[in-house]
Amino acid sequence: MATSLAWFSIWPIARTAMLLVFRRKLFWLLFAVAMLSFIFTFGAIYLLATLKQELPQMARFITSMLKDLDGSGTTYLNFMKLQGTVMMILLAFAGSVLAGNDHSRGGFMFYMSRRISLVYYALGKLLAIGLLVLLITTIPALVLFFEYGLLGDMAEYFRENFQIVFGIIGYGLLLSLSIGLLLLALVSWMPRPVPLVILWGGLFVFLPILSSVLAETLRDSEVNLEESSWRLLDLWNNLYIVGSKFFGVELPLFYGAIIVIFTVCLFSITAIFFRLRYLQHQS
Amino acid sequence: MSHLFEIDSLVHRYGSIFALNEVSLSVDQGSIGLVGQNGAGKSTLIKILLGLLKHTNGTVKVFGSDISQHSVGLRGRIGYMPEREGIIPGLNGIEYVGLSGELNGMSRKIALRRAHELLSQLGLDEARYRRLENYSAGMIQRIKLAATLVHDPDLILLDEPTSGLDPDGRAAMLALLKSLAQRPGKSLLFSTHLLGDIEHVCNHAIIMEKGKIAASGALDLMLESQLNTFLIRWKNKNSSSNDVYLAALKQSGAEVSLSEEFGQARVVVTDAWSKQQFFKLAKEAHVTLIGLEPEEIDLRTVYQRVVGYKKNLPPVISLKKPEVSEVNS
Amino acid sequence: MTLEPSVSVSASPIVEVKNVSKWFGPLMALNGISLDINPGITGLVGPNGAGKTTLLRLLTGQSKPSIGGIRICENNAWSAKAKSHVGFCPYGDAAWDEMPGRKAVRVSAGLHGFKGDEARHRTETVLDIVGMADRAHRPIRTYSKGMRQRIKLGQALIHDPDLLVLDEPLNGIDPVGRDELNELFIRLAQDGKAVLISSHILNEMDQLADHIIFVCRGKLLASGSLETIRDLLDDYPLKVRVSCETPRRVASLLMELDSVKSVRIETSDDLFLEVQNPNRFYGEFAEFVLSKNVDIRGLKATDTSAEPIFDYLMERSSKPG
Amino acid sequence: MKTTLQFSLFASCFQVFGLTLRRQFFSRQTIVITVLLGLSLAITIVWLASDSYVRAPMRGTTTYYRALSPETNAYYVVGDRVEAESVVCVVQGRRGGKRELKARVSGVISEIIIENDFKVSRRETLVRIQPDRTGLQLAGKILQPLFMGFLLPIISLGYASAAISGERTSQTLVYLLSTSIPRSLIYFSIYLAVLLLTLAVTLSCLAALCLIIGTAGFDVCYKYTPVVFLATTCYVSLFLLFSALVRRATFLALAYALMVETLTANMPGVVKSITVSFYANSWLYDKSLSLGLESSIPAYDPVGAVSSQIILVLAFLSFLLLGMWIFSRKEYD
Repeated sequence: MATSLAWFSIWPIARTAMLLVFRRKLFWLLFAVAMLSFIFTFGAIYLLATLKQELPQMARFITSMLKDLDGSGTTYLNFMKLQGTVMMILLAFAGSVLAGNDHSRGGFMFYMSRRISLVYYALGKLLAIGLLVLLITTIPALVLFFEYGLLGDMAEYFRENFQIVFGIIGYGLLLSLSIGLLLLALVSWMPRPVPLVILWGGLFVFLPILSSVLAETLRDSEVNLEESSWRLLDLWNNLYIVGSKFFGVELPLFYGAIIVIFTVCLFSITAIFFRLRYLQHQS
Repeated sequence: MSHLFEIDSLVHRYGSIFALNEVSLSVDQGSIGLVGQNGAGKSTLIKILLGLLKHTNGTVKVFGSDISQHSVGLRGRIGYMPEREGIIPGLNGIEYVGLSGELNGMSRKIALRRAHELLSQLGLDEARYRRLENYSAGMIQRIKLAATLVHDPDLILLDEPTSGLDPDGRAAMLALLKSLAQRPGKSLLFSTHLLGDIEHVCNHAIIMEKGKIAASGALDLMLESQLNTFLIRWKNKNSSSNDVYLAALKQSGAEVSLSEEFGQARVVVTDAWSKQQFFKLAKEAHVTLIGLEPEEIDLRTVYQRVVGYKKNLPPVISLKKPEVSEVNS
Repeated sequence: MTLEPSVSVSASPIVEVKNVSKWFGPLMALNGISLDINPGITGLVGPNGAGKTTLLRLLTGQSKPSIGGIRICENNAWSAKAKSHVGFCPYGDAAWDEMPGRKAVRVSAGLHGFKGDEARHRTETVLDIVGMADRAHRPIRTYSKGMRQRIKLGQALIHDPDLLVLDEPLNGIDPVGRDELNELFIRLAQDGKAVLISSHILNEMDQLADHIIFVCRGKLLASGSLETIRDLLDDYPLKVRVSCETPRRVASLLMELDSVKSVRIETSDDLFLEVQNPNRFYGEFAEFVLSKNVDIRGLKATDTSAEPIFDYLMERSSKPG
Repeated sequence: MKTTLQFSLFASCFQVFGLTLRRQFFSRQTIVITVLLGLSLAITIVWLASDSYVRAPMRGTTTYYRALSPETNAYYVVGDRVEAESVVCVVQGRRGGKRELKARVSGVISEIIIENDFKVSRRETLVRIQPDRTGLQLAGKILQPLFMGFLLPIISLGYASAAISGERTSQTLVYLLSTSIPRSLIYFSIYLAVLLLTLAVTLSCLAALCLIIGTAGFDVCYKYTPVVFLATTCYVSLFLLFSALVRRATFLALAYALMVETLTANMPGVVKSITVSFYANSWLYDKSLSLGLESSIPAYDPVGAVSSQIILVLAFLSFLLLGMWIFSRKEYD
């Protein structure tokens, strides 16, 4: 009997999913808004570089002012964090399109009755979401990095900061894996767009406020805000902490953050598996 | 060659409802019709054959290997056309069929080439780049069939392929299924509640009722006609001549039962009767006879006899109930 | 107990469609359609994508014609006034799934402006008519296709409309349910309502409808009762199959009948006739059988249903000119 | 002749109102929104009930004595008020190093666990302070970021954006459109139903959040209610307009509510004047001057209270009328 492996099917599923998302006009509107801050940063770096040529002394003053554009690891780290909040809405829409509308007109049955199993279906969709996340966070960050290097003193900057590239890619992969799993789990349980949007928005706005309020009041007097373990409730912040490790930046609560992210991913995987099995029997 | 599929005391329960209740069946290659009311268990049986549903107990073997172990591998050799829509809105025709091929292990290039061939065969040439949500019901059924056939499966499972089709679509679909049924070495399972379609396409029929196999056998076995029973149809100027004609028929020894439709009756005559008698009596009663045909039992009558739906039912002909039915023995 | 008959004795037809065309961008969905609909059952028949649904949406005021006008009981179909005369059963089985059937019909009564016990009275009346009085307490999502269809029909009947528009009401319903619904439609037509049924299942339609409208590719091919259409197509050959022992002899004899256009011997004992005027043929055939003492084993007209007529009209409409 | 229909337009509009209210209330949005409301109440309760502690930072045997309270010049006792960042006690290490321990929050000392001159070990709690929860803190900490910034737009979009586009996707809109009610009145009845439902949820949530901190909350609640009322009215009419225009209204509404509001809120120039929250915040800012809340309202050169009210009312009316006009023209498939 032929093997029951179907690794070949993952890329077609991902490709089709992304194709479906790109065909929606609303996606490009949301994508344009998501790229707004990238364009501003791109322009700022460009202005800064030209300024360094014409008025060197002015440039020193401005770079001291604009600390977060000094080309170090934190520049890109903060950029990717800012992109995250804007990406959140885009992902809610993409999630409901690439996974949600499979359940609307029997698409799920189309996949399941082929020579694949639901594991490969989930992996394909996850790859699609992951690539979207990379498209919005990692690729723009890499563009900014190379722009910064090319416009500035090229050789020296690249040689010195080349590990930033690994930082950007590492943080991007971390984001796409964890957010991808979480979104896929949420969408398979709640394919209808309205409740999905509210829940997903709540996750990214609610939890940060919850964790900052709890941290601020329940922490000991000496422990400053960022070290209180209540901050671990804010998933977005955990990703930021673990991501900054890739850039060699040490932030408190690192191990706590890793554990939280790991449990969230594990929980999402089991949620996806049980839901898809239920849908397969149900439809 | 082993059987196409063998099912042994299959039971499947949704909570307390028995979707399938002790089904035992073994069928060889060929085109099989699966007939039954909505909810008789047809779709459940198909999903179990596909390995999408873990049946409660019993063993199911397809192409000789157990479905619960090799469901993914087996699905590579089976094509399934679902009853519910089963399309992905947003894709166009070629991409949809191409994807179906790729998901069955074909490379992208071969899948797309095969898709182009199939679409032209199924008359969807000009619709190949149109989005699926703009397809009419008939085109959706044909594109789903194309997606089912793209990887050249040995067994095709069709769940209500003709529902929602207009007459041309239905006639075209049935002709297509007929040609598919004749492909050497390939078989086809055609599940529907439209009884007429089975006679066109299949050579073997399974009648299901409330999760059980009510009857299963070769189609021609089931459909032998009864001698000297006729269905007559006539037109007349006024209704009085109607009764005159019927009375005349009864007098000359025919047993007449009126059918619901106006101007139609089922007549059982003795062997001595000559056909001219119908015309002679009609002429005397000033009635023009426009239809006289020996009553072939069609599947509908067999179905109604076995399932017992119609109120005034002619006597049930004994169908051999299959404990283990060796169908093509 | 049926709804008190409201026979509107209006000379003019209930629906007047005057030279209506409808475009969706470049796509021409309807092209110059003019027709009237009178009380009784009217069948709207055509292949998928022929423009049936577009016509129904125009009749029920869901969309406006690009040119031309539609008047229902003397007011424009798009206006709210016209909709009080129209009961619409949309395609598919979308409904307020969480609501029990009785509540859904009660809400429809409210939507048409009935209050308190007037609404309750109408709800019970309509539930009786569609035969759901005792089964309407569970939520609609648990209903079979047939029961959903009956509730939808009840909702359309609640304000006692003159025109009842049903979009493929029998689609996907098993034979038993189909027959019961047909009987219901006939009863409604006898109440004096105009019942417009769109469908592509032809053989049901021609036993049911006393007036048929054929639509294809947005154009009106023919409209009238089946017989009037048949007489309309006088050069349309009627196909009859005759089975007998000695086909060759019978064939040569049959050729002499002038109403017989052509004879073809199909199998060992079957003849396939193409016949001119059907009524004249049957008279001559009876004479022939008796006079020539021929042993005929079967006589069957092979195209009593509207299907072949439909194919014929389709292919005639696609011929240029 | 035909039986005259006891057709009353008011009854049918009232039925549309009732149907929309019922369909929107018994829907998944309500479940998700109640979850979010429950969570925000939980946050407020936790924020309210949590005490602040002063703990010994150093290891080893240390002597500890309380500092002198500036007014009474005596040691702090239970019940004294303490200002934030003021020294509460001093700990002396073995080698004589002194450490002043400050209070994180202003409030009242509720318990002194360790008396003077006692040995303390590391991380042992010395003093427990009951922080005072003023309306100011509530507004700044909970109401502004959580309620005005997130819950209010989300609840409005949850109900309003699904009212018509939800019916379209479930293909039940045709049941409304095939009745003999003029379409603009159908739209108006739907608007009233959604507004009533959204107001009920938002105002009760506001009341719950405010009153939980006791009497101090009354004033804040009194100040916030008119702003929330008008902001909700405006949000609902805007999102219902989206719902009548576009099939995917929910995403457009969310994009507006979260992206545009966050991105444009702190942008210079005229851009920010397209957001409802800007005017709501300006009005709040104006009201809060008397309440001393101004520091916690994020409004960048706000418009006056009266003009923001006028703009909000104009916006709400124009969205509503535009919606009615479009709904009576548009052909919904």
